[in-house]
Amino acid sequence: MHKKVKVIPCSGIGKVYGLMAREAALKTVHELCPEKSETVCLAYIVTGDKEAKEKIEGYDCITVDGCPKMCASKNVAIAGGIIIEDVKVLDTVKEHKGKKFGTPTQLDADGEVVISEIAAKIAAKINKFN
Amino acid sequence: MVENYAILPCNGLDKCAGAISREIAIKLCENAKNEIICPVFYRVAEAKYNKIAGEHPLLVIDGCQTRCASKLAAEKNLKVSKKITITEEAKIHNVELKSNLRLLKNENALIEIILNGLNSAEEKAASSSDKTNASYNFEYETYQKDKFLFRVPKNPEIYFNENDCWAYVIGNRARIGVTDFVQQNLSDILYYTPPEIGAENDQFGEVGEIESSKSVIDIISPVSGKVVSINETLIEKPELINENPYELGWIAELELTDFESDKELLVGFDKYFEIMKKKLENLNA
Amino acid sequence: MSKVGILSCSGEECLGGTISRLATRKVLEELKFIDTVTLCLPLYLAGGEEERTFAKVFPTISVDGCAKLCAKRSTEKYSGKINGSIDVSKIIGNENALNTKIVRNQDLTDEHLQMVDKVASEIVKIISSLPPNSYSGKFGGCSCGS
Amino acid sequence: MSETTFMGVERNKIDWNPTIDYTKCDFCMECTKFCPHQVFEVRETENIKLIVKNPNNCVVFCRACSKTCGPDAITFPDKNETTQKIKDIRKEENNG
Repeated sequence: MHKKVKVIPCSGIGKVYGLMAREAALKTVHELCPEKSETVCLAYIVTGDKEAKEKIEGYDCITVDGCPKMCASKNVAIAGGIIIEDVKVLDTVKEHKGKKFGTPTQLDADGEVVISEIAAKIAAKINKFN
Repeated sequence: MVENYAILPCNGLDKCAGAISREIAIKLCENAKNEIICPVFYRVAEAKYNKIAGEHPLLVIDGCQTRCASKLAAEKNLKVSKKITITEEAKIHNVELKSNLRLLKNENALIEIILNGLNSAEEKAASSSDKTNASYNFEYETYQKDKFLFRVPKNPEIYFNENDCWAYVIGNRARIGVTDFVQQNLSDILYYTPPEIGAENDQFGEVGEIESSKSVIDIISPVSGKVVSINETLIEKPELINENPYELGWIAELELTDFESDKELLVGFDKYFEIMKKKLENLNA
Repeated sequence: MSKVGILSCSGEECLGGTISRLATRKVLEELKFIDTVTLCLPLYLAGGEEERTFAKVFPTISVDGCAKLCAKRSTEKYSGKINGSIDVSKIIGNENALNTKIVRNQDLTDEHLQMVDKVASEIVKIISSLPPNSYSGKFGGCSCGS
Repeated sequence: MSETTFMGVERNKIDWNPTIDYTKCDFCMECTKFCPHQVFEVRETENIKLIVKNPNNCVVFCRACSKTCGPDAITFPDKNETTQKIKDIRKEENNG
């Protein structure tokens, strides 16, 4: 398979978990798996434009969501992407009880640690798939 | 059995306890209008079973502590009304389970005991008009602050304390939980520590704890009584409290000990709605 | 002054998205004389009742990273109206906005942070220009009638 | 957040707030960090660096700060006694 896996975070702007989703996804596509993965603007997908749909319909996607509302996952599904994994930031956050991760603007050191863990999980999935 | 249950057995094929779960489910369906949810078929025919599970209270039968049936129920977001675990029942009734997969004398005896237990518990519950498990039909009033919505159920059987916890009282039982005020303030709830089943609890005693990255709060029971069940789904999915703390996000059920006296210090919808609004205004200042 | 909602595209593909996001956060966190609430764009389609109701009741502006104007168009689609909009690419230039190499927070230089400031001040300008009474009395979002 | 009444009773008539045992307290300030109601006050320059400044801000029946206390230096009144007291005051006020 030559098609790149699409890694799409929710990028929620109200809570740190949204930034964590975003940073984990971007770390994956820019740093860990630039050859095998890329991202697509979630905001673009939700416009419902024909071109936007073409970017995602039928592609393997990994969504990264910051909260249980699962916006990235739901929107990618609506747009016709094939979700091979829906990553939940909170699953990894739960393993770091009591820590603070930063703000929706900027991550703290602990936030960076957690997004690296999440990015590693996403990368492992991508590598397994390709 | 009095209620018509949807029954989800684990049906584990490789353990004696699993075989017992299956047999109990079958027997329960022979005797009443209960319906079985096949855990294997559920994975492929979700719609069919979601309908059954939505219409009836759900009885989950786990064979062993792996609790596959419970996990399946949690995964599918089902509200569990009643739950039994065969290995635990075996322990209680002093029946030793071996590795045989066919049901022999011992196993059949245990099945009889469990079935009898279920029936008598049901009758007892019915006579005390236990309908807390019946499906909800709450009507909500909503208050909006910024983009946040705060719902409060208007049902007259729901009482509140000023610690933002509610009790839905039917007969001698109450289901309790927190209000939207709590879940909105906490934001994403990550951990739920349930109270101990069987614990005797005074009014305003702590019945568990919920925690987000912002804070941890004690759940302060509006009523006194014995904890008879907890919302086990929350252990895996505490976010259900954020979704709706009055329905899928309920915390525990208590058998009431002195509700008439408890009531003195509780308020109904009208009063609580005002209290909540005032708290929200104060938060602003 | 009533609250104002800001919807940012927060796009992941290029620098414009990151700038839109950071400028929006800056207005929210640092420029407190303006009472703002950020709204989560993807929540619209995922059924975010709170976000949609807010945008219907309160004045809302959009901040987009590029000329595709996803935030603006989505808001119009799901909440009916928009009280102001910003296209970051018009402020920082198309080339900058569409830079796909520099997207993560950690890659931003002082030059980029200045862009954030510039966009933030544009957001403030737009909010300040909203007619003060355009939204008064709209706080009846509460169904209790009070 | 300071409500003036709790369950219809004036807040200052209800004895519910944390008591700090200074023989145990190590001034780690975890309780202060935790409590959102400004019940405690930090006094950096004094010997006793932590006091209960606003006892009536304390949420009646909330004991959460005591759980953050490593040395177990925070105690609260007996909950049942407080409940009874509230009931008594309410009765009194209703009769009077």
